[in-house]
Amino acid sequence: MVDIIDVLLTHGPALIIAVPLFGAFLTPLISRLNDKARNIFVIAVMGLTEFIVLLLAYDIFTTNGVHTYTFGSKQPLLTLPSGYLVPVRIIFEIDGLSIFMGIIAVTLALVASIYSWSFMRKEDGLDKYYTLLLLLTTGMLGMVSTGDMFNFFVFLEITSIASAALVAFRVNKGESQEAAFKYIVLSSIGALFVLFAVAILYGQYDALNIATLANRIRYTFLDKVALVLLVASLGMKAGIVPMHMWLPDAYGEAPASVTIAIVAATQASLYALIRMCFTLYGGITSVATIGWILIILAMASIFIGVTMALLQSDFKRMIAYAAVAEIGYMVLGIGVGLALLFSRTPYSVKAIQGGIFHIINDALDVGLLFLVAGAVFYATKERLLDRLGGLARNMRYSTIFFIIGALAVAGMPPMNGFASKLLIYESTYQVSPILAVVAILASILLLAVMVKIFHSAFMGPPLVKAADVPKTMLIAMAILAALIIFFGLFPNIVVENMVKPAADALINQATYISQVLGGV
Amino acid sequence: MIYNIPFIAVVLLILVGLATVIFKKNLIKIVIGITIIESGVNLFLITLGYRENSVAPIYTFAPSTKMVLPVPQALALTSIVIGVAVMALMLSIGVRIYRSYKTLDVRKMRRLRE
Amino acid sequence: MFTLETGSGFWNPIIWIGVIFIALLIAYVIRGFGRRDYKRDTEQTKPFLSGNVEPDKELVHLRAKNLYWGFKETLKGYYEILRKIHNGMVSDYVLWFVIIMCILFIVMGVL
Amino acid sequence: MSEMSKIVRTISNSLFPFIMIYGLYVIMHGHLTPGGGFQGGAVVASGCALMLVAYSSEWVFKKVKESNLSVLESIGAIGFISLAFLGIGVTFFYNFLVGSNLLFGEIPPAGPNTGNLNTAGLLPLMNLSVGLKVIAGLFAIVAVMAFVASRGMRKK
Repeated sequence: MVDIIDVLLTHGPALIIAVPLFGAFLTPLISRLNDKARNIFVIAVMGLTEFIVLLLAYDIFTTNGVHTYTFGSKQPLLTLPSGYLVPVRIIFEIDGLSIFMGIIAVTLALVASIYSWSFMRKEDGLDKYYTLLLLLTTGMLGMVSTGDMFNFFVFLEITSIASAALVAFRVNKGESQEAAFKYIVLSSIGALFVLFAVAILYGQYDALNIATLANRIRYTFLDKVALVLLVASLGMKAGIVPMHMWLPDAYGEAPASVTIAIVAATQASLYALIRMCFTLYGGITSVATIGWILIILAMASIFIGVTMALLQSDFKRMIAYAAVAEIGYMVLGIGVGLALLFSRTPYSVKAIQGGIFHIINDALDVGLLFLVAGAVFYATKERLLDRLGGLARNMRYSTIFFIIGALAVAGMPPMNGFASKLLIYESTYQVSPILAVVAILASILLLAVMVKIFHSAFMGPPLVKAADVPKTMLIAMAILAALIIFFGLFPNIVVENMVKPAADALINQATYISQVLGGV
Repeated sequence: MIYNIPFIAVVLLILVGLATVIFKKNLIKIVIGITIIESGVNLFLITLGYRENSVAPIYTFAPSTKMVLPVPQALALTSIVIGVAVMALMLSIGVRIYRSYKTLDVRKMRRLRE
Repeated sequence: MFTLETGSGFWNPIIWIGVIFIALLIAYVIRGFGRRDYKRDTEQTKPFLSGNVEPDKELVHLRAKNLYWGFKETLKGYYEILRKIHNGMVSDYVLWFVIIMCILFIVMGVL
Repeated sequence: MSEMSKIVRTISNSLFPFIMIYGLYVIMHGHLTPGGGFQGGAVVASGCALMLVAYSSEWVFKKVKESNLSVLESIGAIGFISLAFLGIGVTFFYNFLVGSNLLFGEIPPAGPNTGNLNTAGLLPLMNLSVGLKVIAGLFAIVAVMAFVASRGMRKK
């Protein structure tokens, strides 16, 4: 038993992408046998991946270590064979932040696969759907765990192709095709600029490994160009205003189970942005300028996201704009941390912790709201809020889940959204009180958005016939709701055991580098 | 100067591609614009590995031992493969859009806004 | 153990729930001081609408598009700008990306 | 899309085997000369696309079913990942065949050489499986697009 755990831990970084990838291509074969077998198989693969990720997370969070894995070498840990100046093989490097994002990605993917059991039952071409969902999981896990720039680009493209294809899954609806087209155009342009930046860095330093590049980077003119290209394109993929326009389209038109997977994909892009700023360019003081730009863009995201959300009349689109505002909060925390990275003030660390904590909170809250939106659509075949009403009478459980999610998104105590937003407010207040005031006001407007949905969809006279949704959908929502309540009631346990190691791993650039280059 | 021409071509290709995506209103032309950007980036990768008077990095019957750098070529190849997948996906979505909108004009492809 | 240090303060949901519970208790006690001589479902508890009959609550339910009308009306100019920005054209979305990239180039001192 | 003229069909018929052979050669020689799974697969798929143009998408779909192509594609991908998994005793993607005197197990001399097909370990096998996947995938894309387009034309 101990041996198996040891093997899983040693080969864990490879297995977390190998298992879902293997499952993805086995799915079409299994679905020729039986639909039910395929669903069970997909959930089992997701569960196995989740298990390995959690095992790795336990090891990394308790020992505060970094797991590296060298593909195809004689030993997994042999990153730099003797006689080599740079690592030549593809290296996966998983530190606290990587595994933190990995947990988010695989948890949302697992919930999505459970939710799809009933939600997607009546659709055609489900073998392709599940294959793409597993590929999307592979892409996200690869993005967060890779330590190689070109490999990162490949996983970025896998993620965008899989998620665009999933957005376009309902092929007969024109709107979903339109959303998918916008998404794939923007993400492929973004990815090409990422590749351009990778090529610039490769041309200067002859290396693709992030740790090696971070060690050698000198901040020449071309490095500035690469930094701008990386920040702009990854910021677009993360949905920062004013490059967020694809996000409400894609979130709103995709099936709900796909939407929560894309939420995780967006956050994986945000992770990449953070990783590039803090680790790749972490030794250069000018990167603080990027922090100030991120603060400005974050304020724009929060304000424009929440005011646009008030205007919407479509259930999912409204939550999508609220998600834009939530992205603003994360970027605000990260931006404050980056702007003050070199002053090493205690509240800059708190800001980074708040931003990272808000990433997982946003994934759970917005994910739960999208699942409820999907449940309402499943029960009523209706998405416009004007035509909904009185759902609380017949969809009791979904209503409770909606209240939990809405309070959490709006940052009401004692939900988890409040704890992370409090961390962000207090640290931004130290930078400028105006920022904190605007952020708090926007949070109140978010509550107004949620009240609008609750008032028009769940209260009032019943305008549509509805019955509560099947059990598997309720289970999927219940998992997220339980996690929200747990994170809300015990924020300290989460912050101490997960968020703090992740933030420390982000700030300590030297550890990341020495893990590959061996104490250079 | 002569060695900088490929880099100038790279920048021009990327700018032409971006201009195509921004100013052309036909869906197919937007896809073409993206492939132009992609070829610019690929050209950049290939140019990085170039050495004067050297041969392709193939050891089978190699005439001399001076070779160009193979890694950027591998990268460009991977990027081409990904580009094929992206283009196939974009064109398939384009077919479906034409089915439901009866047009390829992005100015009329605006059911989702605000 | 349950207290989250937030830099200049702290946050403890357990204490918060306790405080809310005590506040509710106090509110209940204050409610106990109220008058007990009113009668339910008589004229005493109904709202006075200039002598008109109160319409059924389900008939006066506000729809989603009418909610926050005043807010939207006040910020009309702002929303007009936002409408123009979110025009649904994929080329303009790419243009925004290029604009942000140019701003970043200028700020970082490349151009 | 209807069938093209007899001349076109006859010439495509006679060209088809050569394109196939060339594509398979590019796949099989991937570890020695330029080429490999994707390139060779693209050549083979373009040969299939030639038949698609010369005959019609209906004719092609009578010969091969789309679902079979997707199974073939999955088998290619699974083969690739399984080969990577086989090395998990050491590391994922570990090339255990090199120097083992088994299939493709010889070690070539350093520097320019005459090219020995029996080298490179897992790489030729991986090239084969990638080639299988690319043939099936690209051909399915082209064929389905042609089928959809021809159906759209007939409606008008």
